[in-house]
Amino acid sequence: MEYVVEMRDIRKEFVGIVANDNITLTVRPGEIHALLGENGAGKSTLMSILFGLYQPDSGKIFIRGQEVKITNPNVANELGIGMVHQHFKLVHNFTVTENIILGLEPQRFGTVHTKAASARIRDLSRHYGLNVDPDAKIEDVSVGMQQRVEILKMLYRNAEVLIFDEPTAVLTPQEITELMKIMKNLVAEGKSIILITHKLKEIKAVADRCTVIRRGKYVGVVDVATTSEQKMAEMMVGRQVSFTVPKGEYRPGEVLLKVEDLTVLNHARLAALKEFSLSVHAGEIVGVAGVDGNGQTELVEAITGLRKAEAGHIWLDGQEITHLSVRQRIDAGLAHVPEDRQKRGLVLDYSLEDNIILEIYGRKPFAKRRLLNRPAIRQYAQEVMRHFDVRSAQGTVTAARSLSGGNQQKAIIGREISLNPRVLIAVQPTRGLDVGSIEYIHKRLVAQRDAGFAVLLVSLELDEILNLSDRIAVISHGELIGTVSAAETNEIKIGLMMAGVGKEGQEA
Amino acid sequence: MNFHKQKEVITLLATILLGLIAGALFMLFAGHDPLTGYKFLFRGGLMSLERVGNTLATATPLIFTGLSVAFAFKTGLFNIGAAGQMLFGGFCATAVGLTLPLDKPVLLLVMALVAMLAGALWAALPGWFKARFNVHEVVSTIMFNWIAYWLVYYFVPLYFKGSFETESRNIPLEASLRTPWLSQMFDGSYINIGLLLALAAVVLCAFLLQRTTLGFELKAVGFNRFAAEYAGIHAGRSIVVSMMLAGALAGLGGMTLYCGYATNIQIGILPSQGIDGIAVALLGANSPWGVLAAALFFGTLYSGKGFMNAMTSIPPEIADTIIATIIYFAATSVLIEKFLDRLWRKQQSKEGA
Amino acid sequence: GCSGKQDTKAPAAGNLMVGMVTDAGTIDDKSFNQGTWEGIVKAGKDFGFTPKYLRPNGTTEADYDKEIANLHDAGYSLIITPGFKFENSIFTAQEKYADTKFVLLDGVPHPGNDYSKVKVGPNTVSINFAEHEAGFVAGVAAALQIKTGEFGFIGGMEIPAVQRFNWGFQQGVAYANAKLGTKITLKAENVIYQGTFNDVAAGQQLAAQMYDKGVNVIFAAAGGVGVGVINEAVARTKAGHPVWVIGVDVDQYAQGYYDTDKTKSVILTSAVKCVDQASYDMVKNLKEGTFPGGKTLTFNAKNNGVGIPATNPNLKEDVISKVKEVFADIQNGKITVADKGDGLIR
Amino acid sequence: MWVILQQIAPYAVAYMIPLLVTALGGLYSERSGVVNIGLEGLMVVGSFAGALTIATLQGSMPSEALWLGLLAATVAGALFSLLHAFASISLNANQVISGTAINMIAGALTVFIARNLTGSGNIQVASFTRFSVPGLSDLPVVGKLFFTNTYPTTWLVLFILLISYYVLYKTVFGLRLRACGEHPHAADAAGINVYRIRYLAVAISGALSGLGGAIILTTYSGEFNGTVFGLGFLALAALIFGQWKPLGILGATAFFGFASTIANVAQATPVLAKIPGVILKVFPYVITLLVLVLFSRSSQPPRASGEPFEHGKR
Ligand SMILES: Nc1ncnc2c1ncn2[C@@H]1O[C@H](COP(=O)(O)OP(=O)(O)OP(=O)(O)O)[C@@H](O)[C@H]1O
Ligand SMILES: Nc1ncnc2c1ncn2[C@@H]1O[C@H](COP(=O)(O)OP(=O)(O)OP(=O)(O)O)[C@@H](O)[C@H]1O
Ligand SMILES: [Mg+2]
Ligand SMILES: [Mg+2]
Repeated sequence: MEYVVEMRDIRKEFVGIVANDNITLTVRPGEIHALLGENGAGKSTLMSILFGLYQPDSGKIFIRGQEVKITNPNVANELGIGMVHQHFKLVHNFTVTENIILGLEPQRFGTVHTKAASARIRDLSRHYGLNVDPDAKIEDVSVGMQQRVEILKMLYRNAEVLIFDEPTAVLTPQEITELMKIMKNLVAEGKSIILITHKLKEIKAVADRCTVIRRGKYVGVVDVATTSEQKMAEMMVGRQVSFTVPKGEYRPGEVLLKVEDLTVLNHARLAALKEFSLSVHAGEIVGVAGVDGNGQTELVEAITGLRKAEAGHIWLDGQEITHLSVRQRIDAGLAHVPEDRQKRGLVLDYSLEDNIILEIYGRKPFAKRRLLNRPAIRQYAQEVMRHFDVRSAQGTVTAARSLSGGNQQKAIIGREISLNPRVLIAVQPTRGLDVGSIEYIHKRLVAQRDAGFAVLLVSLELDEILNLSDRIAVISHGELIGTVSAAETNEIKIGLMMAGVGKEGQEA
Repeated sequence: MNFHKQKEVITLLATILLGLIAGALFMLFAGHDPLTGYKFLFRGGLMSLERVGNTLATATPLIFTGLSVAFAFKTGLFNIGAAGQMLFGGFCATAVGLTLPLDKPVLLLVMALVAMLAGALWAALPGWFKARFNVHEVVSTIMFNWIAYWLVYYFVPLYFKGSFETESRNIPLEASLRTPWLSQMFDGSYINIGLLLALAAVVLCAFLLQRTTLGFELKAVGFNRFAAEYAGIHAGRSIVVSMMLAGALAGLGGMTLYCGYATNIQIGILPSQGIDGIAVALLGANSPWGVLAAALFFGTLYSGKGFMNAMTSIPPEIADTIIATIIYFAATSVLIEKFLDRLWRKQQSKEGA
Repeated sequence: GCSGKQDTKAPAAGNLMVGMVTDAGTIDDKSFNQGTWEGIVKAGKDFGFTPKYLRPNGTTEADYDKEIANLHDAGYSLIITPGFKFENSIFTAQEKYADTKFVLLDGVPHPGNDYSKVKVGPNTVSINFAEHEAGFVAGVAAALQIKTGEFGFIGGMEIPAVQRFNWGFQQGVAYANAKLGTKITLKAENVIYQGTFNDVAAGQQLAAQMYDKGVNVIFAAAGGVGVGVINEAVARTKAGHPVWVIGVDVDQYAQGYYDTDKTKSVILTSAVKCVDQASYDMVKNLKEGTFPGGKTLTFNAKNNGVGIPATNPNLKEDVISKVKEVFADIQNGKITVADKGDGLIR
Repeated sequence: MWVILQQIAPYAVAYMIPLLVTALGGLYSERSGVVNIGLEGLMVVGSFAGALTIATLQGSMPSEALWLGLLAATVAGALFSLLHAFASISLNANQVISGTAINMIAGALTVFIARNLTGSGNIQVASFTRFSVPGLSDLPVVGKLFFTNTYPTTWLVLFILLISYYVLYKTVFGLRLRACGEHPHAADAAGINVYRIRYLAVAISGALSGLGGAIILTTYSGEFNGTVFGLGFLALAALIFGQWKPLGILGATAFFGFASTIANVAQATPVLAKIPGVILKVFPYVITLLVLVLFSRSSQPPRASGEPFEHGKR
């Protein structure tokens, strides 16, 4: 048996878009096979087909040489295929055991018999070094632990082929190293792994072969050991890529944003941000690096006024804004590109023009005596769209919902920068975007800095932070671990700090 | 008209048509002739000037409650408490009408203000509970319905007792929305200037939602509370404001019911127009003009069903059944839309070919 | 009971169009609406027409007006309306539809709240009932049957007809205690208006309270609330703790069966007002050309328009004959029953 | 006060039981992720089906008629709820709108049919006989409170409560159902047919609501007349008041039962008669609001409740 998984000429069309256009993927037994492609290239779709969540429009799938029809996840399970999804599929108020056995519950007299199951889970956990407590509730355990629960779910189902969809996006560099070790353990036990990731370094580190797809089309499969990162990136994007953005000289000016001893509570009313201090100067980009869920959201929400500051102060351009409303802060010169563009950034059911004036509809000339002035709104929206290259089907009256992700994000960035803010806070500004859009948005952020304004960049992508920032503040468990100059640090150092190790090397 | 607007209107008409067809089937099953039934149903609502006036009068409170529900819906709230708001608003208006010795125009103005305020108060509290404490408005407005019910139940006999324990005194002519000129225009119908208020409310609501910054804010909160908060719109305040406006509309509807359609307020009755308002809003696709059309349609059915019952042996509940079926079809209009989409695509590909 | 001369069958001829508009509540409320309707139905059988009833959408004047107009426009020539709530509607309708005859039960046509402007049009008959006399007789009958015990009263809403039942009942019990040697107590806390005509659960709960406190007989003049009272009495009697109910409006004996053969009932007697008789008579009069338009009629003991059913297995022979005497005394004026609550509990 | 409590307990329980079983129905539905605001209408359907069955059968088989009536109500409720299931599960319609439509259709259609069958909208039927549980009713304190004058349906519903607790928390079906209400995509990925579970849950909610309606009919009301007096909505409130938990619902409905009974009998109870009636009447509603205000912040409705689910969507 040469291949354990063979997907031949898989095609999958959604309304208006071909997500997979005759893609072929072959996985050998005992290998780690990487799947590489831009956002939206069709990786998740392909894996969902392999896992039985979608049915291909055409194409064939062979598992261990047998042609199969994977009509639903149960069939996939029976074939020994398991998947860790990009977004974990765990029920928050169930225990680890309950989550793992969901769908094939051991029964005794009609009741769920968890005892035997949790014993088995404990064994599996020990065998693969996963260190999972079967009786813990999901909502009480860390993200890394949740991922290991997902892995256990597959192992519990005796999966032979394990699919990981962007498993590292939510992990610290240390947790990533840990995960890679686990993966190696797994292939050593004879399992096969399909790994989706955007990070070429990770592919280099663990994968044996790599299949590259672009815009739904198969580009090729390469032997990882003999292919350079640059080469893989070019295959993925289809042209030369520059990993760096040209920046002007670093000439920091006065302090425009100052955060002092800020303490903020999260939903559970625990301190998610503890006595955090930071300042951002005119003409600089300060990056906030940290693992997801370490207080970044609370920091940004406190600065923008979406969340109450429990203690501490915030100044904007010399004016204390700690207790101002969101709107007052916007009027004082604060702009915010939110983390979740569909949840926070846009009213999807509003037209593009209404979204573009979402914060300033009350200002002249857009409103006079509380009546909206449509012509003025439309004209302004057209300008913003032209400036920021926002493309839509019906101009300014297009519903925001029908825009592509990149255009949605460009509209938001355009809206925010058009506010002429003194301070721009950008959170994950390029998440889910293709390389072209990323380049464009990075250029815009740098332009904002070069024009002498302050930019606070919060991102989970270390590369992005390292590329754009002048200084980097590292946050862990709601505390500032340290601030370093971007020029004088590297990924490893930052990664250590993200794990909570101070820049001087001691535990913080 | 673009395809989407067209689709909306066609869906609405198809929904009504399907409801009427379902009604016809029910009649057939029960052994009646649907054509005769419908003939008398519509004649009952429309065959004379007086009946048209009565239909309009029946529709008047429905326009208000429909607007109330639709308005709240636009801002993401489900106002199931229009009944309580209209009862409380109508009660307070009646109380003023029975108490203050003022000239008709002034008195009516004061009553209308009081009705709106009372209705607004009755909706503001659930709104505040929702905004501040995350209490689901469906439950809280139901509770407020019953509280209004019992307050009116005890206060009417206590302070405004009429000939009997069960109802208030009749309101004086000065406090009535009925006017001789309008009644005469419609041959002695009990149509009243509440209708004019309702029409004004439709226009105002449409204007408010489409043209004003307030409407912009309220709709933004309704569509996406998180984005609205992000943009500096005070979502909690918007929820309260929107509930208050919805309550004010219902309260005014209460005044048109108790001081226009009726002549006094009776205890022990939660006005059915509250729940009917939900149906009106749904059928009217939550747009003010849609609400107007739906309320007039329902008014016709309600006011015509008695005549149908008098002329045939078809039970009048068929009208309610038709309305209910229409609402179900409105809820499942996705099917109709999908069907229209398919038709449209077919046509396009034909044109393309 | 209602012992009018119903046996005179007129020849079926002409198409009489008789319609009724119901008051709040349904056509088979086992009391007012139903009684009226049964009279009309019986007349329909006797005189060969199909009657029609309409149920208004609500209980406002406008809702009543609408249904009256519907019957009129559909060609009905006699429209019967039960309940004081129709007073204003009939006041306007009798002028507006001069070609139509109206019968208003339990009320007099007048505008607004103004009882000084009562006007019974030439095409209208207004019929009132001496409910207090019915209540009186029922009270006496129950007292005589029980002899020693405790009574209670549960009314629906506090409207005049219900009040008169209550007042008459209290006078009847007092009369029996004073003149006929019974020992019946009627405590103030056991004279209650529940406040609705439809809250079955509340009726049952209130009755249970009273029975628990030692009340043996409850007079329920309360529509659906009374249904709850009867349900409770049936439940208790079935469980071996017999208690009694006095029915209202019509003979409610059949409502109170507690055995499977449907012969035994918790209904001790009923305070009857002959609405069926009234509606039947009016149709008959119209048919015979003797419609007493413009008149206000009173159905009372004297004309056998109120009373208790002639028979009820729960009443002993001697009780029945004694009640007959009392009834005769009311008829001949030896006993007068006040239709006011002065000096009584509530 | 104790005496009063003892006296009213059987009636408070009688009032509470239909609420309890209906709220339990709502629990299944909401725990599977479908908001069911149509409980009121489903109760009406149950009341109607029960009344029709009992009225037809009580002549020929008087002892079985009542139970068959309950059975018919359960089946009818389940069938009727499929309308809601179809709209909200298969078509992803707005669940609140669909539920409202259910309420309206039930109210209108049942009376329409009843009118066609009986000439009026009413159907009257016999009621269950009350009994005191032998032995238990002699127990001190609780004997008088809970084991005297009980309807057989009370024990049936308490049994359903026990079963529901067991089903929801101990069985495979319950685990899957709760997963569908919290994270349907997790259930989907685990190979569970979310649509089927939700359909079943809604059907159960219909069955139990129908049963609730029929219990009103066969205990204290004795007639079908097209309404259940708003108890369906109250059951919905009890579900939220009870924090989507079987025991919470038991507490909430017991509270409603006792509060409303006290308000009803206050007039006939000298101690209570001093309190203005209006205060007693609004008491349950005001308390419910207070409780909701106090606990809604921290309350945890099923996360996916009210959200349409589409297979495969992420
Ligand atoms: N259910 C769906 N309906 C319509 N379009 C879809 C659906 N799922 C995915 N798509 C579209 O198909 C394309 C491929 O999506 P897919 O999620 O497979 O990309 P991906 O390579 O996994 O991207 P990412 O790196 O962001 O995870 C995208 O354009 C996406 O918008
Ligand atoms: N839910 C949706 N409804 C309507 N159209 C959609 C939807 N999702 C995606 N589309 C359309 O599908 C196309 C592809 O969407 P997608 O988000 O994958 O874009 P993309 O290829 O990632 O582009 P971009 O570079 O702008 O992000 C777009 O033209 C978009 O308008
Ligand atoms: Mg993906
Ligand atoms: Mg994209």
